[in-house]
Amino acid sequence: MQKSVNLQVNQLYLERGDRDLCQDLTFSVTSGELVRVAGENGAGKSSLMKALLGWLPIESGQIEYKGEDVTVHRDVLLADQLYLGHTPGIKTVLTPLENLRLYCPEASLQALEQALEHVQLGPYADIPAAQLSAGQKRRVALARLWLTDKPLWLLDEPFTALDHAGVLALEAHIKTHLDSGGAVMLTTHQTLLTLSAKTVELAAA
Amino acid sequence: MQKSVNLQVNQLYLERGDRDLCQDLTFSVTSGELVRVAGENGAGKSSLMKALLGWLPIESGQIEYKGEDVTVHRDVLLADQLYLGHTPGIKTVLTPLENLRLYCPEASLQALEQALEHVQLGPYADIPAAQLSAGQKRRVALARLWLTDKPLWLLDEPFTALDHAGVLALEAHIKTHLDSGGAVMLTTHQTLLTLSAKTVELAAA
Amino acid sequence: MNWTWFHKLGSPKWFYQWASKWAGKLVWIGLLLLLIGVVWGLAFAPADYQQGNSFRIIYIHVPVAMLAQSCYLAMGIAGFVALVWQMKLAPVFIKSVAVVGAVMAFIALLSGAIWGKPTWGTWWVWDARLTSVLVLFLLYMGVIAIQNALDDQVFADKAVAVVSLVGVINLPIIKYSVEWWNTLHQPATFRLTEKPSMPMEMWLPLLFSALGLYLFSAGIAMWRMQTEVLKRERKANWVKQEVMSDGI
Amino acid sequence: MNYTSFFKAEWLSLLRRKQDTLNALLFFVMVITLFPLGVDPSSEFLAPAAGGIIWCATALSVLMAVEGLFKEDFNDGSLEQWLASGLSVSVLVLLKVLAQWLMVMVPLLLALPVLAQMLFLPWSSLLTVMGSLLLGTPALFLIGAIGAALTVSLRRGAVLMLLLILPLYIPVIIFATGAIRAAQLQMSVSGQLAILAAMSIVALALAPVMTAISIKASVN
Amino acid sequence: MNYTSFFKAEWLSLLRRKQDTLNALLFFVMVITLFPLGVDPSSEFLAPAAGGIIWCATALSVLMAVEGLFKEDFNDGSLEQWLASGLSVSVLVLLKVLAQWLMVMVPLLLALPVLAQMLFLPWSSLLTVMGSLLLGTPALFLIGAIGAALTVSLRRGAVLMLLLILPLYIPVIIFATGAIRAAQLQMSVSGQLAILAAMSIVALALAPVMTAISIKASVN
Ligand code: HEM
Ligand SMILES: Nc1ncnc2c1ncn2[C@@H]1O[C@H](COP(=O)(O)OP(=O)(O)OP(=O)(O)O)[C@@H](O)[C@H]1O
Ligand SMILES: Nc1ncnc2c1ncn2[C@@H]1O[C@H](COP(=O)(O)OP(=O)(O)OP(=O)(O)O)[C@@H](O)[C@H]1O
Ligand SMILES: [Mg+2]
Ligand SMILES: [Mg+2]
Repeated sequence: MQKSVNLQVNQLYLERGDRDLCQDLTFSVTSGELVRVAGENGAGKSSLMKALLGWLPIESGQIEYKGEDVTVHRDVLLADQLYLGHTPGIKTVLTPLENLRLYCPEASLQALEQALEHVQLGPYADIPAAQLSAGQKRRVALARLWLTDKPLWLLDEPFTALDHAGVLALEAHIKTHLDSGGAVMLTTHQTLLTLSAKTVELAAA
Repeated sequence: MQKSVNLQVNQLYLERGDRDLCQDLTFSVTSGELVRVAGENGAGKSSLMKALLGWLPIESGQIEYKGEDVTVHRDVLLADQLYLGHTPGIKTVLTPLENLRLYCPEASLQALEQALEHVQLGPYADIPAAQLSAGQKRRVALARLWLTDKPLWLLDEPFTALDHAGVLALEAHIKTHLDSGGAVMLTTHQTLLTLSAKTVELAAA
Repeated sequence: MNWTWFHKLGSPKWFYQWASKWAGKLVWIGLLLLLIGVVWGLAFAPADYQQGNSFRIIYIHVPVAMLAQSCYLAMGIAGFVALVWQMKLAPVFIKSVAVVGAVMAFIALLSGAIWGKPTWGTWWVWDARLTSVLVLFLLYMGVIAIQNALDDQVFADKAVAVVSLVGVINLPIIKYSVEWWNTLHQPATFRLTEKPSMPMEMWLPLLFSALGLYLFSAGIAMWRMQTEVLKRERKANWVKQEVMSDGI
Repeated sequence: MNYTSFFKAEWLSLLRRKQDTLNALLFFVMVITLFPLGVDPSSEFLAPAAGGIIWCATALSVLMAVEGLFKEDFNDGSLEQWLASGLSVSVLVLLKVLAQWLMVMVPLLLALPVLAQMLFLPWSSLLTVMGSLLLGTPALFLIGAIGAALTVSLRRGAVLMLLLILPLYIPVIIFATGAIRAAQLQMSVSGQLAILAAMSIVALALAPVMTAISIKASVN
Repeated sequence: MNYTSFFKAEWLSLLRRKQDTLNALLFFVMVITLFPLGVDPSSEFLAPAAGGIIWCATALSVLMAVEGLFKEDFNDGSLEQWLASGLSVSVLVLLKVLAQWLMVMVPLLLALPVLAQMLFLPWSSLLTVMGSLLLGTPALFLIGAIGAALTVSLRRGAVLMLLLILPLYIPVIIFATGAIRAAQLQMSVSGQLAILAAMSIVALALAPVMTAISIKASVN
C-alpha cells in the first residue's frame, strides 16, 4: 500500500514567552519529501514540532492535513504521525524488547527482534535500558521506525548520540520510507550524509 | 603561566557487568594534545572517562599523572581536570549566570557575562535554565570552559545538541586551550571540523 | 438569551475598559458602606446581653466568613468556564480572586479565634464550621501555591482552573462531611448554626458592612485583574496605547 | 501503543521494582508503629483510635505511592508519546492508576489483619475496616493522580501536591473512620460505606479527565 | 566551585522554589489537621497526645523535605560535578542539609505556637516542644540525608528510603516525646533534651560521611 502525506502549514506565527519564533512561516510536507527544519540553538525547531502536534498554542496561522483544516482539532494528523522528541519515551526499567512491545503491540516477536537487529541491539534485547549507553538508549526508540507504517515521521534530533554506522543505517531507512511514499520532517545540526532535504529555515530572533 | 599535563594510562582493563570494555589499553594525554576516544555506541567511552575519574572500578592497569601513581588516590588528577559529562550539572531553576557563579566563584561578574557572550547566551543570562532549548542548556555548561584555568579537560560528547556555529566556537576555544599548554580528552561521534586529534580506539566487544 | 455580554466579557480589552469605569467606584462605595456598618456596629449598636461587647467582632467576622466562601464558589465557576470555553479572562479572574479569598478566609479564622477566646475560653475547637473554613483556607493556599510554582503561563492557567473546579466540587462534600462527623461523634458544644435572633439595630449594620465588603472586594479584584490583563496582553496594540496615554 | 500493551508495560514496570510495593506496605507498618511509640502504647488509647490511625496511615501511604506517579513519564518523554499516540489520555491515566492500586492495595489488605491486632482493633470491626479501604482508596488514588499530574513539571513537587490533595482526602477519611466507629458501636455502617463508594465513583468519572487536562498542559 | 558558592547556589535554589518552604509548613498543618479529623477532635484526647502528634507530623514533614534531597542533583549530573570538584563531599552534604534545615524549620517553628493551640497543647509545655524540635530535628535531617543518598540512583526510591531511615527516627521521637510528656507532668526535661542534643551531634559527625560514601557509590 502506497503511503500518502500532504501537510500544509500556512503563515504560522509562534511565540514563546516574549520571543517570536516564527512569523508567516509557510511550508508543506508531502509524500516522498524529507523536510529539514534548520536554525540555530533556540531558534524554535523543537517548538515548531510541538506546535504542529498541538502542544503549544499557535498565535495565528493555519495547518492543513490532506485537505482538512486541522488547526484546531489535530486528530487526523495525530493518527498519521510518529513523533520522537529529545527524550523519546523509553522506560529505563524495561528492556529494549519490552519497550518496543509497548509501542508496537501489533508486531510479532520476530518482527520486534528484527527491528532490534537493525539498530544493533540484538544482544541487548533483554537487558534493562538503564544499563545501556547513551547511544544505545537512543537506538531503542529509533527501532520503532522499523516497525511502524505511519506515513509521517516527526524526528527531533534523531542522530543525537548515534555513532557513524548508526547514522548511516537510519538515513538508509529514512530513504526507504520516502521511496514508499512516506514523508519525514526532522531537525538536526549534523550534516546529512547520504540524504538531501528541503530546508525550512527558522530565522534567529 | 604555561599549563602542563601529563597523563599516562597503562594496560587498563575495564569491565561492565560481564562485558570487557577494554583490555590492555595504553595511551597518554600530554600538554597540547587533543585525544579523541573513539568507538561505537556502547563501546565504553563514557565508562573510560568515569574510570579515570575514579567512579568505576578498574580491573587492572595503572594510571599515572605527572609522574605520580594515581591509580588508587586521584586527588592530584582531580585537582587538575574539568569534566563535563552527558548531563553536565546545570540546575534548571537557576539562571545561566547563577549556574556559572556556582561553578566559577572566583570569576568577576564581567568575566561571567563575557563567557556567556562567548556561548551566545548573553540575552538569556537571567532566564531560568528550564526555559532554554536543548542546545542552550548545553551551552551553559560549556561556558565554564571560558572561565577555567584547569589544564586537563575531559569532555563527554561536548558537541551534542550544538549548532554549527556553536561547534566552531567550541573547537576554536579548544585550540586556544591546547596552544596554551592544556590538554583535552573528548568523545564525539561527529567529525571534528577544524581540529585534528590523536585517536584512542575502543574496540567493539 | 442574549450571550453577547458573555463573549464581550471574554475580551480582555472590553473588560479592561469596563473595569476602568467601575473598579474605582466599587471600591469607594464599598469602603463607605463598610465604614458605616462597622462604625455603627462598634459604636452605636446595643451590647449583647450575654456576651457584652465582645460580640461586636461579628461585624467583621460574619461578612468576612461569607465572602471567603463566595470567592471560592466564584473561582470554581470560573474554573469551569476556563476549561470548557477556554475563556482568556477566567484564569485571570481566578488568580486575582484567590488572593482576596485567602485573605478573607484568614481573617475569618483570625477573628473567630479572637472571638472564641472570651466566649469559649479557647482559641480553637474542632467544630464543623471552623474546620471547613480551615480546609477552605488550605484550598486557597493550594491555588496560590500552584500558580506561583509553575513558570509556564499556559500550564499555570490550566492548573488553577483544575484545582478551583475540583475544589469547588469538594466544598459541599467537605462541609457535609465535617458537619456529619462532628454531630455524630461529639454533640457540638458550641453551635454556630443557630442564629441568635438578632434585633434590627444589630442586624442592619451587619447588612451594611457585608454589602460594603462585597463591593469593596469586587473592586479590588477588578484592579488586580486589570494589572494582570495588562501584563498578559502587553503585546496588543490597545495595551501599548493604554500605557502611553497613562504616561507610564 | 494500545491500551492493552500500555497496561502490560505499566504492570511490568511495577513488577520490576517490586521492592517498591513491599515498601509501600512497610511505610504503612512504620506509621502504625510510630504512633503508639510517639503518643501512647496502651490498649485503652489505641483500640478506639485504631480505625483512625489505620486510615491516616493508609492515606499517607497512598500519597507516597502516587506522589511521583507521572514524574518518570514526564522526564523520559513518555507523556509526549501518550499525547502523540492518539489514544485517550483519560483512559491511559485510569489504567495506570488501576495498576498502581492493585500493586499497593492488595498487599496492604493482606497484611491488615496482623497490623490491626497490634493496634488492638476488635476483630468484629476488621471487616468494616477492610470494606472501607476497598471502597474508599480508589478515590484516594484517583484524586492523588490529579495532584501528581499538576505538579509533574516541578522539580520537588511532592509537598505542593500534598497541599493540593489533602483537603480532598479529608471527606474520604471522615466517612471511612465514621463507618469504623459505627461498627465499633455495633451500629449500621452501610450508609457510610455507600457514601464512600459514591465518592470513588464520582472520582472515577471526573479525576481521569482532570488528570488528562493537566498532563496535556504539562507538555510544552 | 567552592563551599561558599555552593551554599549560595543551594540557598538560591531553595528561595526560587520558596513555595516549597511554605508547603513543608502546610504539610505539617495538614498532618496536624488529619489527626483530629480521623481520630478524635476532643480536647481530652488531643491535649495529652499533642506532643506526640506534633513530633509525628514533624518527622513526616522532614521525611517529605529530605526525601528527594539529591534526586535532582543526580539527574542533572551535579553529583558528578561534586565529585569532580575535588571538594569534600561530606562538607557539601552538610551545607546542603543546613540550607534545607533553615528553610524548613524556621517557618515551622514560627508557626508552631498557633498549631499547638489547635491541639490544645498547654502553653507551659510549648517551650519544651520547641526545644526538642530545635535539638532533635538536625538528627532527623542528617539521617534523612543518608537515606536520600542511598536511594538516589533508584528511580523510585522514596518508599525504600523511608524503610531505611524510619527505624533511626524512632529513638529521636521517643526521647523527644518523652521530654514533652515530662514537661506536661511538671518533671525535669533536661536529661531527655541532653540525649536529643547528643543524638544530633553524633548524627552531625557520622551522617555526612555516610552520605558522602553513598553518593560516591551512586555515580557510575
Ligand atoms: C476560628 C474560628 C471561627 C471560624 C472559622 C468561624 C467561621 C464562621 C463561618 C464560616 C460563618 C458563616 C458565615 C456565613 O456564611 O453566614 C460564621 C458565622 C458566624 N459565627 Fe463564626 N467562626 C469562628 C468562631 C466564632 C466564634 C468564637 C463565635 C462566637 C461565639 C462565632 C459566631 C458566629 C456567628 C454569630 C455567626 C453568624 C451566624 C450565622 O450566619 O450562622 N464564630 N462563622
Ligand atoms: N549504569 C550502567 N550499568 C551497567 N552497565 C552499563 C551502565 N552504563 C553503561 N553500561 C554498559 O557499559 C557499556 C559501555 O557504556 P558507555 O556508556 O561507556 O558507552 P559509550 O561508549 O559511552 O557509548 P555512547 O556512544 O552510546 O555514549 C555498554 O555496553 C553498556 O551496556
Ligand atoms: N519550556 C520552555 N519554556 C519557555 N521557553 C522555552 C521553553 N523551552 C524552550 N523555550 C524557548 O523557546 C525558544 C525555542 O526553543 P526550542 O527548544 O524550540 O529551540 P530549538 O530550535 O529546538 O533549539 P535546539 O537546537 O537547542 O534544540 C528558545 O529561545 C527557548 O529559550
Ligand atoms: Mg530542540
Ligand atoms: Mg557515552
